[in-house]
Order: sequence, then C-alpha cells, then structure tokens
Amino acid sequence: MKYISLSTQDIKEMMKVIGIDHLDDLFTTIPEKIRYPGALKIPGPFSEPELVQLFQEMAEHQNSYASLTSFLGGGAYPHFIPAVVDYVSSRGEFVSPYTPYQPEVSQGTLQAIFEFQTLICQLTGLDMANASLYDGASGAAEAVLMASRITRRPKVVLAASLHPQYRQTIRTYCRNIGLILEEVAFTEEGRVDLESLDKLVDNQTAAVVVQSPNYFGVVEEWAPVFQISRQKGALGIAVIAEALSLALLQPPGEAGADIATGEGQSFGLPLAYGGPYLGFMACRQEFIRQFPGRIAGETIDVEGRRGYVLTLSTREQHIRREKATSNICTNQAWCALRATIYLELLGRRGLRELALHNFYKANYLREELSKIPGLSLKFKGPVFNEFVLQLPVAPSQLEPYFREKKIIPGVKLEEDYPQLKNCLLICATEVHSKDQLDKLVEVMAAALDHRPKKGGQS
Amino acid sequence: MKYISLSTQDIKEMMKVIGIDHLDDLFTTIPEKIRYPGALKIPGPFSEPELVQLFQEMAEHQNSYASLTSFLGGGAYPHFIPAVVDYVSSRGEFVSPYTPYQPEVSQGTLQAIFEFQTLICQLTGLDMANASLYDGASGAAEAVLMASRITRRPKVVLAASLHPQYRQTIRTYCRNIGLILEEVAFTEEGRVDLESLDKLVDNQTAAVVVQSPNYFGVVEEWAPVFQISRQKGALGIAVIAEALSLALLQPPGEAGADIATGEGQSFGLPLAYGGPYLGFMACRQEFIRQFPGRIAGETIDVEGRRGYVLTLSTREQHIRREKATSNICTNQAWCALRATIYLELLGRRGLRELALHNFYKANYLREELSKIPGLSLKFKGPVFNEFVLQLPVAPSQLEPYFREKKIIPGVKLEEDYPQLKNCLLICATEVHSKDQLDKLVEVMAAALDHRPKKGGQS
Amino acid sequence: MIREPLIFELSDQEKSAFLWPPLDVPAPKEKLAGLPLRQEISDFPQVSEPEVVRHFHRLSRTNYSVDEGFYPLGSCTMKFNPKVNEKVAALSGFTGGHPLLPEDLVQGNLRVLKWLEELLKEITGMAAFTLQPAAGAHGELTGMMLIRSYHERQGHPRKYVLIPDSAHGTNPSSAHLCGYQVIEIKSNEQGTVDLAALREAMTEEVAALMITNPNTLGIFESNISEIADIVHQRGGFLYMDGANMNALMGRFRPGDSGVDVIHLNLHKTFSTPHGGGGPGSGPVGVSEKLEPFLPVPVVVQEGDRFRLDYNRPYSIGRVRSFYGNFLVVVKALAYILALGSQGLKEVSGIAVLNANYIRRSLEDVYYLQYTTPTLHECVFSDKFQRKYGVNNLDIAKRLIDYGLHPPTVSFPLTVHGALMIEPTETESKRDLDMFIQAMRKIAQEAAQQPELLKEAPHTTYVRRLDETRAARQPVLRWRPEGSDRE
Amino acid sequence: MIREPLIFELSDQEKSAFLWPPLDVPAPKEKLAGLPLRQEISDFPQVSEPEVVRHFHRLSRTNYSVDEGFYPLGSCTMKFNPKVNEKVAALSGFTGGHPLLPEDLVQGNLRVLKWLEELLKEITGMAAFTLQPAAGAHGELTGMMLIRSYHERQGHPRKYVLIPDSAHGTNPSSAHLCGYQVIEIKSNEQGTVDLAALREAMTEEVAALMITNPNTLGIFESNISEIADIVHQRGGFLYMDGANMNALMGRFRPGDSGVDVIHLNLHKTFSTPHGGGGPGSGPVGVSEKLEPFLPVPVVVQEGDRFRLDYNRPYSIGRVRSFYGNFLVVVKALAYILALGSQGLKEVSGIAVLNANYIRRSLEDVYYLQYTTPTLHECVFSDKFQRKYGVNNLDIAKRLIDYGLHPPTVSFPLTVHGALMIEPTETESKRDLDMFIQAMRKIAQEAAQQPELLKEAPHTTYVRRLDETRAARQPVLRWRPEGSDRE
Ligand SMILES: Cc1ncc(COP(=O)(O)O)c(C=O)c1O
Ligand SMILES: Cc1ncc(COP(=O)(O)O)c(C=O)c1O
Repeated sequence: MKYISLSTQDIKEMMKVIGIDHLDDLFTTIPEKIRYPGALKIPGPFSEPELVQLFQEMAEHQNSYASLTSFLGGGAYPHFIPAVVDYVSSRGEFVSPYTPYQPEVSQGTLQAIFEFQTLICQLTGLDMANASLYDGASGAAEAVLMASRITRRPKVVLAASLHPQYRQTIRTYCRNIGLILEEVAFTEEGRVDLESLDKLVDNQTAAVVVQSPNYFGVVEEWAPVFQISRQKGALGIAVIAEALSLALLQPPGEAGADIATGEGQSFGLPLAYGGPYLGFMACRQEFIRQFPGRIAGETIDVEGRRGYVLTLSTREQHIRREKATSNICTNQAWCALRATIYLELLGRRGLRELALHNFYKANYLREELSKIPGLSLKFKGPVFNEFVLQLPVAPSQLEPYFREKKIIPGVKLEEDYPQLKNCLLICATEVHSKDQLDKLVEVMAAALDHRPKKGGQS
Repeated sequence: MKYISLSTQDIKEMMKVIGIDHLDDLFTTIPEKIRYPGALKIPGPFSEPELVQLFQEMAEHQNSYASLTSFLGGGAYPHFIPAVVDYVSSRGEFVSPYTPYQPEVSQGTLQAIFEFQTLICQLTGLDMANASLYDGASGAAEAVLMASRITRRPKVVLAASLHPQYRQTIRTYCRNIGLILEEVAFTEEGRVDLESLDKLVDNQTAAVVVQSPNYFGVVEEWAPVFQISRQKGALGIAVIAEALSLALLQPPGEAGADIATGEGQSFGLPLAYGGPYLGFMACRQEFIRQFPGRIAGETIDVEGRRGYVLTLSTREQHIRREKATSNICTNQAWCALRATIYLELLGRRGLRELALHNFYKANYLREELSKIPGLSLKFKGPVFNEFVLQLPVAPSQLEPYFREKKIIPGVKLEEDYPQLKNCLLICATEVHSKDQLDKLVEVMAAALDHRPKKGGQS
Repeated sequence: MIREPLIFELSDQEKSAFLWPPLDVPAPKEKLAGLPLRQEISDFPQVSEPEVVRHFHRLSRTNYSVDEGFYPLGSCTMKFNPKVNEKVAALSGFTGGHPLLPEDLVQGNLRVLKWLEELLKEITGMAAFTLQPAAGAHGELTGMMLIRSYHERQGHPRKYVLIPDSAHGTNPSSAHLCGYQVIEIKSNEQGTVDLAALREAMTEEVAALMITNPNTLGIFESNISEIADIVHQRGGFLYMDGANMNALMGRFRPGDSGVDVIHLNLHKTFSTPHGGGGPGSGPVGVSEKLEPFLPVPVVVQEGDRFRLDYNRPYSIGRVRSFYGNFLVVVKALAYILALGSQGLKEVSGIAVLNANYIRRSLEDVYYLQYTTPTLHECVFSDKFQRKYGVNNLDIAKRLIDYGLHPPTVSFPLTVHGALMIEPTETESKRDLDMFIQAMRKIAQEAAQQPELLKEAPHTTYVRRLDETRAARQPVLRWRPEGSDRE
Repeated sequence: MIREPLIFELSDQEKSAFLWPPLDVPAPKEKLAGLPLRQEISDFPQVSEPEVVRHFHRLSRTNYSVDEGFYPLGSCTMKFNPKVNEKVAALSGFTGGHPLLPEDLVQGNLRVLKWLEELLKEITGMAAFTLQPAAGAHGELTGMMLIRSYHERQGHPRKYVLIPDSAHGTNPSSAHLCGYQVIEIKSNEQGTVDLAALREAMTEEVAALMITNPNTLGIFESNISEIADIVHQRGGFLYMDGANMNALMGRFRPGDSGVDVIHLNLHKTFSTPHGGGGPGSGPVGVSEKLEPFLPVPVVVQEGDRFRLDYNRPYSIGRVRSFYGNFLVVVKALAYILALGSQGLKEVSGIAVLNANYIRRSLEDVYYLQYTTPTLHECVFSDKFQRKYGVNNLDIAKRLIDYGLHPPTVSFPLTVHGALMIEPTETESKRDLDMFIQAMRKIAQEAAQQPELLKEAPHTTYVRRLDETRAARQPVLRWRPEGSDRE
C-alpha cells in the first residue's frame, strides 16, 4: 500500500523482533468473538488517476454554480483570495504539524498565532484573543457559556437579528446546562429594539448577544446596547459574522463590548460549502481566567531570546479536565494562519479599502434595486455589504427565471423569519463587478414584469 | 509598488547616505540625449484580481480544448501527473533559488540533480548524464555538435524518421559551423533503411542520429544502426522523444549508442503548449570532456561528510568561454527536479506498468482502427504509444466532423512528409480510457461513411 | 539563523503588499454618514509582498512537521497526509460553493457527505453518522448531547457520566459542558477498566460511560462486551472515544459490540492534516436508538438525489453553522477510497506492528508500567531515568536534538512521567530505527550526561522556553513600544 | 540534522508509492513479441509515497532560496518572484494545451505570446521579438545566428565577433558556437569599452560587437551611441546582452541607441523564478533589418486572430521544438502587467538605489577597483582582505553563516577576487542593512580571525566541499554498492 513504508522483508524482521508470526497475532487482545471476521464493504483501492477523476466528477456535478452569479451571503461571504495566502499556507511546515505542544520546534505556528491574536485584538478593540474556535456559531455559544461562568446568572438575551444558525447553536449548547434564552426583537430599522432590550435585561441576565452587521446586514449601534448590559451587570457580547466589517465600523471593544466573537471566513478562506471556517474570540483582560480556547503567549528561552508558547493552559481540558473553560482541543489553527497571512498582506490600507468597496458595492446595488417599482427596502438602517429586499411576491416564484438568467439572487428569509414575507437577503462584495450588479437589477425588474404574465419560464 | 519593500522614508534615508536628492540622479551615466524621456506605453498596473481575471479569460479562450479528446502526440505526450510532483516541486526552496553555485546552501538542488543523472543513466543504459538541456530538439543538436567535436568529421546522417522539429533544429545549429547533414530514408516498415544507411555512412561521418520510437511511433532496431556507425568510426546518437518508452524498450546504451538524448516531458511535465520541457543527455564515460551542460558530482566536505557540487566546470562557458563544450548556463533544472520526483514516485514497477499501459492502449487502438474498411496502417513496424494511420482522404476534410464530435484525432503528417499523403499520427496513452479509444474508432468509421455524402457538417 | 521579527515590527505605513482594482461604482462619502465608523486601524501591519512571503517562509522553517519526519505524538496519530487529498479538496467545485446554494446545485457536495457517512458506518458498525462536529472534542460534546436528549425524552437526563482516569482531558470536559458530573473510574492493574469498580459506579443516575478503546495506554478493552452489558443494564449508554480507531480498522467494529455512540477524528485516523492545530473533523456515529437525535441538518439520499433534512423533531439542533468542515470531509473520503477495505486493514496492522516494534526495542531501557499487550501505541515512563534527575520532558526535548519529534508527555495521568509513543503505519523501518537508536542513546546520556538532557534542545531556533513566565506574566499580543499597557 | 540518503539507498523493491488503474484494454503478452524489450530497470528506486515526500521535503530544507532571503548574486538578478504569477501560469487552460492543437483552439496562448512580444518591444525599443530561446545563452546563440544569416545573405558571414573582457562567459561561447572567432576587447580604466581599441579591432571581417549594458561591473556604457556608430560603419551589428535590463527599464531603450540585437532574461528582469537553474526564457529582440531572419514560427496577429507563420524564407529555422518556454512567458507577462509603465520605472530606480546604498555603505571596507558610478550592482574585490590570507570565496562562505546568500565571485574576470553584488529592487532596507552589517563584520573578522572565514561556513548541512576532489575523481551517478564501476 502506497502510504505504508515497510517492505515485506521489513515486516518479517520486525515480527521476529517482536516474536510473532503473523500480524493478526498482534490483535489477540481483541476477543475472538468480537473480532471482525470479514472484509469491510469499502470500494477501492482507487488509484490516484481514478480518484482524481471521481472527485472531479463530484466537484463538477455542482459546478453548474461556477457559471452562476450568486448574491448569497448570510454568514458566508465570497471574497477574493490573494495567491500569497494559498502559496504560503500550503507549505508542509504549516499544513502537517500538530498543535504546537513542543514550542521549540513550533515557533512558526506559535508566532503566527501570536500575530493572529494581535490582529484580532486590533480589529475588535479588545485586550486579548485566542488562537481560534470552530466557527462563528459555536464561537457565539462559547461566549455565552463564558458569560454564564463569569456572571453565574441563568438568563441570556439574544437579538432576534442574530444569525439564525448562531441562535440555534447557542440554544443547543445552552439547553443542557439550564440557561434560559430570550430574544429581543428588531425595529423597523432592522436594529435591536433598545426599549424592549432594556426591559428584558435584569439582574438575572448573564449576557446580551448582538450581531453587527446583523443578519439583515444592518449595522447596529453597539454602544447603547452594551450600556444597557453593563448597567444590569450583564456582559455584552458582540458577534461579527462578516469580519471584514471590522475594518470600517467601530470596534466592539470601543463600544463597550466585553466579549467579541465571530466568523473569520472572510479573511482568506474559501466558501467551501460551509467549512472549514474560523471562529475567533476576544475579550477584556479581566476575563482571562474564563477565556476558552488555546492561547499563545510570549516568553523567553534559556538564552534570553524571545519565543512563543501555548500558555494559560490551566484553563484547558488537558489540565483542568471537567473544570476547563472549554473542551476545545483541536481548533482551526490553519484557518487562523490563513487569516493572518491575508490580513498582513492586505495591511491597514488594503483592508480598509476592501471594506469600503464592499460597502459601496452593496449600497449601490441596494439603491438601484430600490428604484424598481414594486420593490422596497425592508429596513432603513445603514448596511455594510448585504441588505434585505422586499419583493411583491415570494422569491421562489421568480427562482426559475433567475436561474435561467444564471443568477442566485440571495437568501430567502421567510423560513427563518415568517414575519419577513417575500424578503431576500442580498449580498454584494468586491467579487461583484458593476456589470453584475446592474445585471441583477435588470433581471430583477424583468422578473417582476414577467411574473404577472405567467411566472417564470422553465 | 507591492513588490518593492522600501518606504518613502527608507528611500529618503538611503538617498541621503548616497548623497543624492532624487532617484534620477542615479542615472546620470546614461547620457541625457539617449535617456528615455517619456513613459513606456505599458498598460497597468493591474491589481491581482484584475490580473487573475484577465489570465483566466485568456486561458479559457482556448479552453474549448478541455472538452475535446485529443490524440495528439508527436513529441509532446499527455500523461497523468501525480499530486506529489506538483506539491513537492512547488516548494519555494526548489522554485526560487539560482543555479547551485554555492553548494553548501544548495544541497537539495544538487542531490536531486545527482539523482536525476543516475535515473537518466539507468534509463538510457549509459555511464553519465548531465543536469538537463533545454529540450529534446536542442538536445539532439547539442549531441550532434558533441559528436563533431569528438570525431572532427564534417558529416552527420539523420534518420528521416527523426522528429521534423529536431531535424530542423539540428540544421539551424549546424549550418554555421559547416556540418553537412544527410538524411537516411525509412523502409516500408517505418524503420531506418539499414542498407541506405550503410552506404551513407563513411569515414567522414561524425554521427548517425536515429530516434526510437521514431516520429511515426515505430520502434527502431538500434543495435544494427549503431553497429554501422561504430564500424565507420562514427558516433551513434540515440534520440528519444517519448522518454517513457525507455521503461519498456532496450536502452540505447545497451544497443551500442554512444550518446542518448531526448525529451523528458513525459516525466511529470504538463503539455503547457510546448514548454518548459526537459532535454536530457547521457553518454559513455570516455566522452566526459566533451559533454555539454551542467553536471553534479559527489564529493566530501571538510568533515568528511558526503555532499554534492557542480563539477567538471572546465568544460563550461564560465571557465572556458569560447572553448566551452556548450554555451548552456541556465538549463531546465526545475523540470529535471519534477522528472526526478515523478520517476522516484512511480518507481521501477510503476514506470514499467505505465509503459505497458501505453503500449497496450495504443496497440489496441491501432488494431481497432485498422479494421475499419478504407483505413490502413502506414507502417507495419511495432509501435509504442503512437502510430500512423492512412486515410482514404485528406484528414483535413474530416476535421469539421471530428470537431463536432469533440475529437482531435492526431497530427497530419503530409506537411512534413509529402510522401505520407492522408496520413495521421495518432497517440494513445494512459490518459485515454477504452471508451475514448472506442469512440475514436466509432467516429472515424462514421466520418468516413459521412464523407461521400457531403463531407463534414459544420 | 536570522531571527524573524513580528510582522508589526517590519511594518511601515507606506509600504503595501496588495492592490485592489479601482472601485467601479459611485462612492459618495456622505453615504458613510449614518455609520459608526472607526479610523484606519492604528498599528495594523503594512508591509510589501516579498516581506509577507519571507516572513511566513522563515517562520515555517522553524516548524517541525510530518512532512519532515517521524512525529510519534501519542494519541495524535500523526500519519503522513497523502498529497492527492489536498489536490482533490482544492478543486474549485468544492472550494467555490456557497453553503446556502440551492440543493440541486450542490449534489456533488451532498454526495461526498453522504458517501463518507456510509463508509464510516461500515467501518464502525454504527447505524448513522453526523459529520458536523469540527473536531474530536466537538464530537464528544455532540455525542453527549445526543445521550442527554435521549434520557430527557425518557423523562430524566440523569446526572453522571463515568470516565476512566486515563481518559483524554476532552472527555470529562465535554461531559461537563453537557451538564453532567463526572465520576472517575480507576483503572485496574492491567491498565483497563475495572469491571467491579464499573459495576459499583453504574447506577440509574449514570447517563453514560465514556471510554477510549484502545485506551490511552494503547490497550484494547477486552471486556468491551461485558462493559456494554453493565452499562446497558442500567439504561446507560456506552460512549466510545474513537480517536484511536487507527488501531482497529477492519478488525473490530464498535457498533457490533454494544457501543452506542462513537466519535472519530478524521484528522487522526483518516489522515487529514492537523494544520498546526486544526481544522479537524469529529464525526459522531450512533446506534439506531439515538439516530433521531442527530443534529440538523441530516443529509438524506432519495434515489440518486440528495437533500438536507431539517425536519427532525427529536434533533438536538445545530452544533455549528452549515454542515461541518466540508473540505476535511473531502480529504477523508479520498483517503478511504484510496485504501479500500484491504488497505484499511493493512493500516491497522502496520500501525500496531510499528508500535510493538518500538515497544519491544525500548522496553529494556525505558520503564513499562503496564505490561499488558498494546496495540497502536506504547506508554513508557521516565522511572528508570528519574534517578539521574531526568524526567520525561527532558527526554522529549533531547529527542529534538536528534531531529525527531518527541512523544506525548502530558498524559495519560495514570502513568507518572509518561512517554506515549504512537508511530503510525506510515513510517519506514529506517525512521523507526532512527528513533529507537536515539531513544537508546538518550537513555545512556541520561545516566552519563544528564545535563545534556536537562538543557536540551541545543540545536533549535529557540532553546527551552520559560513556560512559567509565559503563564505568570502573560503577554498575549504585541503592542507598539511605549504603549501604555503591558 | 538528519542526513538524507540518496533515494536509491532508501529503496526496497517491495514498497510502492503509486498505483495505476487496472488496464482496460486487452493485453496479450504476445503483442510485445516484435519489440526489443528491456528488463525492469534494476536498481531503479522503489519507495513509498511518504518516503518520496519526506525525501524532497528534507532535501529542500537544505536549500537557500529567494523566498527565504537576500540573494545578492551579481548578474543573476535574484528578485522576489510574485506568487500570483505562479497561480496564473498554473491555470489548466495554459498547462493543458498540446502544442500541436489547431490554431483556433489556442488563441489565448497565442495572444499571451504576442502580447509579451509587444511589451518587450516597447520596453527595449526593438522592432521585433522572438520568444523561442529557452534561456539567455540560447538567446545569444539565436541572436548571433540572425546576424550571421544576414551577413551570409550579403555574401559573406564574416569571421570575428568582438567581446569585452568583462563579458559573461556565455557571450564568447555563443559566438563560437555560431562559428565565429572571438576577439577580446580590453576594458579601459573606467571599466567600459575602450573606443580606441574598438575602432582598431572593428574591421569588415567583424560580424558584431557583443556588449553587456550596463556591463558586468554595473557600469552603463555611456558611449553606446558612438560604439554603435563605430560598429555600424563597418557593416557590423551591435549585440547587446540585456541580462542587466533591470537597471534600465523605463530609462533607456537599447533599440533607440543603435542596438541591433538584444536578448533579455525573463528569469532575471521579469521575475520568473530560477528554479535552481531554469527553466528560463531568453527572448531576442531585433531591429527591422534582422526581422526576416527570426526563427520559425512567428506569431502573427491579423485583426483579433492570431496564427503561427512558418512561411519565412529568410528565417534561420528552428532553434528548439514548439514555441519557447510558454509557461515562463505567461509569468513574465503577468509581471509586466502587474507593474505597468510606472512600476517598471520604479523597479529600475529602486534596484539602482539599493545597489548604490550597498556600495556606499561598504566602500570603506572593501576595495572598489572601478570608481565609475554604477547602476544595479557594484563589484568590490577582496584586495583589502588578501593580506590576511583571505579571499573572496572565504568572504562568500562566511556570509552563509550570517544566514545570507553570497554575491557572485566567479566573474567578472577583470576584477581579481571579485565580489559582485546585486541586491535587486525587492529587498527591504532591513535586509540590506543586515547584509551590510554582516559584510562589515566579516571585514573585521578577516583581520582578526581569518580562520573563521577560511573554515566557513560553520552552520550548514554540509560544510565547505572539496570541489577539486569532485572534478579529479568524478562520481557523477550513484551505483549500487559492490557494483564493478566507480
Ligand atoms: C483520545 C482522544 N480523544 C479526544 C481527542 C480530542 O480531539 P480533538 O483534538 O479533535 O478535539 C483527542 C485528541 O487529541 C484524543 O487523542
Ligand atoms: C550578463 C549575462 N549574460 C548572459 C547570461 C546567460 O543567461 P542564461 O543563464 O539564461 O543562459 C547571464 C546569466 O547568468 C548573464 O548574467
């Protein structure tokens, strides 16, 4: 077998050393009656040419979407990935080591994590960050658990405009430890209803969780939200599903957040049908002992040279076991590395410029679409790179027409928000040219024209 | 500019050190009247996203061929490239160094060259090999020059079945130093006409150059050819345009060749519209002083450890200048590295098996095609992975039909060999499935049926 | 060796490594008015492209990796990562798809997911799988949630989870995160679960027993069937940490022996690379009883079409966004298919052979606390060396000087000063022998020149690092010089 | 550090690293009957995939490269290779096309070729280009052949080519290969072509003068126009070795100053990577007079269609198969477009700035034989150090201990003990300063601890190698132990 490096001769010699005659002799501790007798029903072995062909076929099976223009966002964002990110991150030295338990032979990974942590602190305006979490949704859940550990209070208030999948994940995580979740509604503007929030939050509230830009693309005013949480002794958790927005918008730390967490996929990770992505988390220094996840820290070696290690491990499962701040062990280190390369490559100016491009593209599209008779903007609040458009009909009715025009116009919101009937969440980033935006506008108008006469053609 | 690492501040400081006020002050040795005054008419700067899009468009412009099945060979062969070859060879340590002039920091490149040389010796059955030449055609020309230096004779005999481009290149190289080229015809079998050869070669002949498998895919009998050359004191030069054949067929060194040279593209290099490819050359030990190109050799360091260096440089241009055995400096080192990885990955058995697959695929196709009424095999000699099919009409007449069926059936030979009217050179390798071979047979038959009724449809 | 600074220290605000195309839509400043804006991020790096590439190139070269050599980190199954897997996972059809695309456009992706589920079922004998967990610990948590949900449906979630003392730290931690209290089960002298202790601890308040099999000593829990019976009799579930499945493929199917829940680590057994700490993937397999509780969505095959099913009333809900670490799944699928049934069995055979070869070749010089036969790994301790003032960490660090990666030294907690060695099946005899020789040499050095070990490593980019200082005076991020904090 | 054996020493005939699919056509053995067969190749390697990957991974790590750091190899223009170029050159549309595909299917490829030709014309001011030569020396040979063909058409190919003594070795070698005798022209005290000597040597038997500009001392040949006049007056051609074009882009166009033939090195000036010694690409530009002689085929644009023209009666013929090192051309085109006109000018400006900064920073400690202002490189010598018994090679080797690549030490021959330093434009001030400091330190060491230099390098995978032994007792290939040869 091509991944095995022993010859038959080697195997013989080694068996002799061990004192056995057959490989099966090594497995005698498995009682015979439960030893698997047959051969597993697994196809193969596939040779490499067959494997490549097979996967190419599966990859192309859906590749129809390569020829489509998609305006899907909603927690996963199409962004250009510079060649350097792939090039550098694919080096075997980065791809193939384990978690850096032996720092003397892992400085590359560790220094990169340290830089990642710094970048996340700079982006969020908070004091400390960890080495990564699984993704934005589980990161949000970890933040909620962290707040509950810190405050020892039983209730958590989630913005209804928090990504539905994040809310569901928080729900799954919280159910078993008896945390009570409440939701605060959004206003006409599409923002958290501050009055309701003020009423909901009390001295039993562990945390208030608000996303910005929220699931509708609307940029929240974080400061008043976190003022409310702070007044009631609850923690303010800022969730950022589109990390790029941090380059343009007020950082949550500055706005009073205690914890910021989110999804870093926008920083150099492909859409990849949902993963692997990159959960990130930052918090105020004072919460250091309750912070989940791996953390790299600076130290010196015996010769006094600067170096990096995994640190504060007394929070972690391998030391504290059931008392750990989290069970996380393997995280998304390589994804964090990609984000680090991406951010350092774009730099301060490049990242800002990109955020502005996203902003202007989406707002251009929003404005142009809103000019079409029959369409309206569901929310008036300012948006970053996505927004909600209300159609006069159910978007599914127009779908065949859009498909014919090779467009996926956005995410249908009604499933997750029954009150948002006929609403589409539409995202535009730097990958969309003005021509593509204009085409969406044109096709949208045509689709509406089309409809009364007989719905979409097939 | 993103590839420049100085800030304006850096530039200022450095100019101060030098004692100038402006970068232009550095160019005062260019007389003003010839200093270029304006701005070059060069588009750009293109940002990376624009660049990627532009090149994607150009690459796709022809990508129509991705959906075609091609049976083109004739000096460039479609072969499967294992993932390891791309993965390993793309490491910056292999891609971005210069020629290994400083061996202490270039052992990776040097050891790989040493292994490459060994592999080429093993494949060709000769004593020594160099680090690479530009390609098969210029390699053949270098071999001819080498033979002329060794023998100091004025004539060279080329097989007419030597790749036309190789013959043209030899012609270009030889013209200026007064070498006389003669061609020896091929037999009905498609092999070198030994009788004519025997007559042509005399004591003025520096070398006899024969390719096998030759341009028609026919496997030559090298031994009698080199017997003739040896008898007349001429050198026998074996040319191999399909290097894979060396895994199956008698190595030229064993058959009496003095020099073997050829094209190594089949060993892990993509078709790439003709380049970069990989010239290789091997020879008998006695010709060491006249051997062209870089050579790595084994030695020891001051501590007695084994190491590798570029050696025998007194043959080379940077020492011998106009008396060098060749002017070659930069060669195709990275391509040779890829070949080394490829060969070591496939190994003895894998390479042999691949050669057999090529043989059987091409011979299956040949047999099936020859069953179609109206078609005939031009040559009866045994073939490796390509062969010549004679059609009843000019292949160009059938071209539109083939195109419609998404097939490029082969290389038309008439341009290079007017006597081979209506002949197609057809290649099949491991990349062609039986289905694809059968489809060619089917389409070929249909094309012929089609023709009388009105030629191809468009 | 040139010392590579932090990128922030190379930064100069006038350099730039990346250029965006000009914006092609109108950009009136006033549009920004309604937004809570920030300034450009101060002290954010700004360097050139050559500087970024060299920065990471140089950093990378200070890393040891599986591509470089032997990496016998016990429990981590650091096997060679086949390169074709990276290639197929990089196909644009896989990397380019948005997770919310309509199902008819992502049939290939769904097929990949479903196919891997089916293969994992076959390998483990479980009834169903979810691929959503992002890592082993995430799988553990998911698995515990399934169990809890089941018990809840029966009216009572129960209170405790039993876990052997030798377990990986994530096990108790995951159980705890799921709202359970952990009861530790002491191992017996053979290093396996003590049946008597288990019987005693196993009450109707116990939701599950979590065991690792082979356990973290590399020992197969031969009484697995009895264990299952004991647990089941009290209505509990048997959770198996399948991180060590590499020892068992083709030889033992947990699902056939009463295991109710298992998680696998694709980034161990199925060769997807560790990436310096992830991304991983921790699929969870369950028995039929627990299938209704799997997280949403579930991939459903209907004829030759695939769809995502959200209509699962008993489901625990979502454990993350979207559908798991999809590209990791692609790699694992490619791996399994490249091996086939025979290949998988060969993997476990050779992995166990290699471990036993090392065990046999070192047992005279390193102390073996448990002499029970082991499978894919062997756990020595520093007991023989302690008398020279040398501990397992010193031995580990000294190995680095020999160009090798150390074994695991931080657990199992049941072995004081553990050296937990897992060679995996991909190593050559030459590399194994190199390791054995180095370990034997080190055993000598420990007696003769203990300071050589205590001061090791000597040859690395940094030498032994002060971990205490890092934890006591945490510096967790760079700040510009002269800034007021830290 | 683990010493990596030759692959042959790892080989074991029962291992295997690659599997082919089963053959899907009939394979009757007797079909092979007519063929002169060989046995399977004895001693050919046979290892596993992990072994191959590790072999090359480990080997690679013993290499210094531009991705790692400063590489001031004079005349070689070792600049950073932008990564996007690799990406676009790897597009399957470019890598997948067979060179004999019908022209209508390769319009994109032909456009790439034509576009680069046009841009090179603009950069150099030449009338036409061929992209076929595979490297600089191949370009030189091609260029000389063009000149010779022209002269031949005039009735007489002429006999001599004039070449300054400081020229790169490929120049005389290429001229010779083309059937010319070389007459060396001595440089004057400024390090440039001596006009008087040139006038004297320039007869009607001289086919061409080959000069490098800026020459190998980094000095611009200010009299280029006069030189051209002298050569042209006798019916000769002025050949310019354009390998140093990096110093001139946007500032001087050879074609405007009487240069008749030029070759460029895409793998220097235009940033395509050197690959440890190629593949390169050495396009040749010519004046109108010589255009008819260009090698076939020539890419011709007609409207928005491109085709390959073989009908060129004056052509020298083919210089290689197909159309040049196409993928290298793709990278160079991407590079030029990424820079644009301004960027190219900035390149030459900063390249020259960097060189002069180094020159200025070292001229007090290293001897500068020629004080003429230089452009993109500066050539010191070991004259100051020789009194300590230290030569340029010792200095070079010592630099390696500082983590830096040495400069060129093998030429120009006009400077005894040369240290030819070319930093290129992509280096940061930090890296330049690191080099300067190291060089200054080494100058000190030369005086105080010369043996430190003579024994250098100390820190590498192998230390100083015995080159004499390699040449005297050549071992040019591996042979199995006990084999009868070598
Ligand atoms: C036995 C065992 N269980 C669980 C885990 C946790 O897996 P992960 O790191 O993927 O969360 C590990 C990994 O270290 C392990 O070795
Ligand atoms: C000045 C000069 N001319 C010619 C050459 C030859 O170029 P190549 O190595 O590409 O053949 C070089 C490269 O070293 C050079 O520096």
